[in-house]
Amino acid sequence: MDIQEIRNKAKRLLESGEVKVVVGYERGSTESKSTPAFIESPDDVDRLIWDATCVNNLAAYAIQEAKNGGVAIIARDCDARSIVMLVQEHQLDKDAVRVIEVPDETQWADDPALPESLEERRAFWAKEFEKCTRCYACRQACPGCFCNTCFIDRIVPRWAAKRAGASDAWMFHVTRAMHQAGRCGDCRECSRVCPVGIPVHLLAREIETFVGELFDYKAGMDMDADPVLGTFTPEDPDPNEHGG
Amino acid sequence: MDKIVTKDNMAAWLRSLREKYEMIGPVKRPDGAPEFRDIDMMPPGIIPGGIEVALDNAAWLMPPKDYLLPPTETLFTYDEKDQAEPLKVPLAGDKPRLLLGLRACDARAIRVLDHVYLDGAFADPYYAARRKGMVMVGNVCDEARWSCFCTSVGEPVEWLKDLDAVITDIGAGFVVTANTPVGESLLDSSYLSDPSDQQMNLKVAAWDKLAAIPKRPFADKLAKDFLAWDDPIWEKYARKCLGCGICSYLCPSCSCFDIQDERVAGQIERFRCRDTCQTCYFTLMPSHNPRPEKKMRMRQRLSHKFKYQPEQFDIIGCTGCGRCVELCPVNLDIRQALAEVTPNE
Amino acid sequence: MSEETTTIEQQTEEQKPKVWKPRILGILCNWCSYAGADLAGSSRLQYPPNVRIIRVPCSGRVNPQYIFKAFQRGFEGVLVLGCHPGDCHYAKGNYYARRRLMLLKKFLPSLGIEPERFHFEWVSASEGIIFAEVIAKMTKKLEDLGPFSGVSVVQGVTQINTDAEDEHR
Amino acid sequence: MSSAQPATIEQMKQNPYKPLLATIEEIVEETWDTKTFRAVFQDEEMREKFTYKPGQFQEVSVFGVGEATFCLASTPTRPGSIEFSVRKVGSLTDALHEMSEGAVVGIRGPFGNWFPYQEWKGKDLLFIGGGIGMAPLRSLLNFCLDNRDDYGRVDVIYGARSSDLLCYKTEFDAWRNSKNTNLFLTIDKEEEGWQHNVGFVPAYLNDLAPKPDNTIAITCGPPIMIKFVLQNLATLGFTDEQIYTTLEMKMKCGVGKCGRCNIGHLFVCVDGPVFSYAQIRGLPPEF
Repeated sequence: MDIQEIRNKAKRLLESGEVKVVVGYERGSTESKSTPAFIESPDDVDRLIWDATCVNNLAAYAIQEAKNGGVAIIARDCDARSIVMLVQEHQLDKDAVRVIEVPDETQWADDPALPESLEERRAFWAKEFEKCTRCYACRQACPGCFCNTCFIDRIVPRWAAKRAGASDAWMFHVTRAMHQAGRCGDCRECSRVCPVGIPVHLLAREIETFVGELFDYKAGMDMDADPVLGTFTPEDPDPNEHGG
Repeated sequence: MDKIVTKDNMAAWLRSLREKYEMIGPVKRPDGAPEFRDIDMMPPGIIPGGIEVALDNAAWLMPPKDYLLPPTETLFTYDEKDQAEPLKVPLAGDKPRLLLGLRACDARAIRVLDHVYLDGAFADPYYAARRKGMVMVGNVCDEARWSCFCTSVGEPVEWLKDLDAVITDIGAGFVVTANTPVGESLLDSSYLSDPSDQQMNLKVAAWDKLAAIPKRPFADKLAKDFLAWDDPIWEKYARKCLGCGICSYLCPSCSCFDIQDERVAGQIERFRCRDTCQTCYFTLMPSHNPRPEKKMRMRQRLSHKFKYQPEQFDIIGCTGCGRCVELCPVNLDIRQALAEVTPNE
Repeated sequence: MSEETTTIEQQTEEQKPKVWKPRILGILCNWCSYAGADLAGSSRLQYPPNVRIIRVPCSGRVNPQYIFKAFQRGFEGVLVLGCHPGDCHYAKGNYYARRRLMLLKKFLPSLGIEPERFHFEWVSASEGIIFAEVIAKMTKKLEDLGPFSGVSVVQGVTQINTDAEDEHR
Repeated sequence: MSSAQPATIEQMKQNPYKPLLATIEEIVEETWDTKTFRAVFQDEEMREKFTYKPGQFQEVSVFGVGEATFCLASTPTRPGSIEFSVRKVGSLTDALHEMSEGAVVGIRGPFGNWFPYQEWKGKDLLFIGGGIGMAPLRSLLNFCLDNRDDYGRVDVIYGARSSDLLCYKTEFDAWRNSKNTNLFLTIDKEEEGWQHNVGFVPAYLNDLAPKPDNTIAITCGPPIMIKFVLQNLATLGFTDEQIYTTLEMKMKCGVGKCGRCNIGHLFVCVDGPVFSYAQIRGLPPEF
């Protein structure tokens, strides 16, 4: 996509007063990095860039920025799904947010495959979570993690200790993934930001697959749809039909 | 004292040191990223290679602080049923540790940790037990990564002198320089010999190269009072901060911790674990929170390193290792923030 | 009633030291399943005593993290019982629960946990017999699966002691 | 503050994270949400050796729940036990409130600095306390009353929202009856049978208009009260050097390691909790 097109769109949105800020990418502190840019003046749109270094899901800033007025966000397909999801979850006013769509040209790395046997899978995750530093960057970068107080930060009850090690980290990651059910647009920010390389996004991806199979639902596709676990039909799959 | 060890003898020499020390060094993970770990834990076959590959200037992902301050550490256990002595404090291992592959910035970070944990009316006994008898062997970086800025916050060549011994790669072999009697004892080995003048010249050249890493534009500002409290840059940079703890958890000199109790399998354990000033929970009290906003927490982290620690210990807390620069998910580069901040007049 | 089941008295006197029994956490809706369990007890129906019961106001109150926590702390199985669809005391709590828990059950194998370790079903206040059967059936399944090695086993080293017994005294 | 350390407690020096075990001997219900605990060390030698100075604090453990910071509300002039007052505000204080006499707690301390009472000999003292904020003042007040001849006139202004929220009621008479000592009580709103002043502490301070000459003012209470007390003291002519307070920050280690309680380059656990207003003025506004 031509960068000039993005800049023009940003300029129009700012000039018309439709939005107060455009969240996009600008050159980072080195050629190989971009960094989020908050463009508030039409004169600054030339700072915006669009290239292979633009990898962040900027929807992570949507709630923060919408507080100060209208916000436009440069978004790939998966990022736009996050924004739709936030509207569905009543975290964002749909009139307060605009999306400047960009094509998804991200060079996704190959995902590690989950092992076949259950025992190996358990060991796979234990080994991954053993590395976890509990920095919570996965949560902080995730647009779906909008809770004011994360369950893991609660003191009463304490769901997991802050200690290092696979067990408490398992509790954190698995619960966080489940909380993302019907919210994950597969932007893979959680895995990208992880400083120790845990493929966190695989958890949410598994869940989204099952959400699709069970409820014929895909996260962040329809602003007017109810969140998948916030609704039901009497005809939903039932444990008795599936042998409990 | 300087000695030379050939590339062929290097592995044998290091292996001989393992008889006396528990050896920790940078090894490459299967995915290629280097990290600090206990070399004893590696399968025996790959020890020589494991050591060799990591003696270059890769920014080890995990800082060496893990071996002085484990990510989680038991302070004591409490057994309600034991009437006589319910409180038990775990004892540190008795085999001395040798940290291998420390860079100048790592050495500096340990100096900072020493101040925090050993200075003042109360020394930290858990840290002190690990630190005591610990042998530190480092190496001279062959080049700066894009994220490094050690020369901007001090003199890395001087920092190397905190180490017991320093290894300099001179191509055909390694010059090993002992700075302390312990370091000299390491060099007392048949695998090492006296270096030639030419070899010594190569070593000096490598050290000079380290000292000549260009300084960043903010370096001149690092006088004591250069971080203005109400500077708008705090807001500007905090805006893109995600509020995760990567910068502090992977910082070699960040050492703040939390203390928690946990009851597992009927036993009570009090442990401490890493914590970060970048979350609102760090200072949250029932009555109020002194640092409720991201910008305050970012100001705290930089001020702690560049203002408060210089006032407390006469040492800049940042070592310029660049981990926070390299690993920040939003490329919040503290070097830019430091360059932009207005000095207090 | 299967052959394996015993009364509590028999178990404590004869079998407990010898036979491994899976530990089950049962999360029961107050209005139907808990009453069903009560009925099973007062009717002196025999079912294995290895289930620890938590009473909740509605199966809709069951957050999936309760189930994860139970597995993290070493329970071999988790059971959620609620009112039959249409019979919820709060009209539709069990419908919400059904979505969540169906999803959870499908997700467990992705984590390497056998789906049989989690069971949920509808049990009304009058279904004391069904309650006893559910427990017996699940116990049998878990016995076949064998002990649960936990969620943090890396290279054969268990990182945390299982303390399901202790936590839920 | 004063330069001399309190008598060294070897055990704390060896391992400041290892609590000393103590038994709760007495629990006084001060208000509906505040209790004062009197604890006695299990180690008999420690009962004698444990000394501290007014203003210092300790970390109290409920094993299995955690630890919290409380100022020592008792005075070292009455050795053998220590006292601390606890308002129910969270999980740890809840656990303490559920304890009964005979329960075991852990004590780490004494930590922090103390009121420079040595330098105040011969001066008049003005205590201004609000609610549970009276706890650190009580330690110093009882200390001074036990060394009554060292100090001049002692005035105590103590207020709370209502009469049932005043702590240490059983000691009021002892304070009033001490030589050259006055107790001025105040509550926010009129109550039946209340014999004393009605009004906020800062306003009452203005009404009483104490003279600043040769006087030290020590204040502790809710932040909003302290704010106006400081303003009014300034109006009355008190200099920043004549005013002292104690600051509260979240703490974990208590010995300057965990990095949590800093205000600028000072750690409240090591450089505080006692600060003169002159010192506070030089600190970043982050507490």
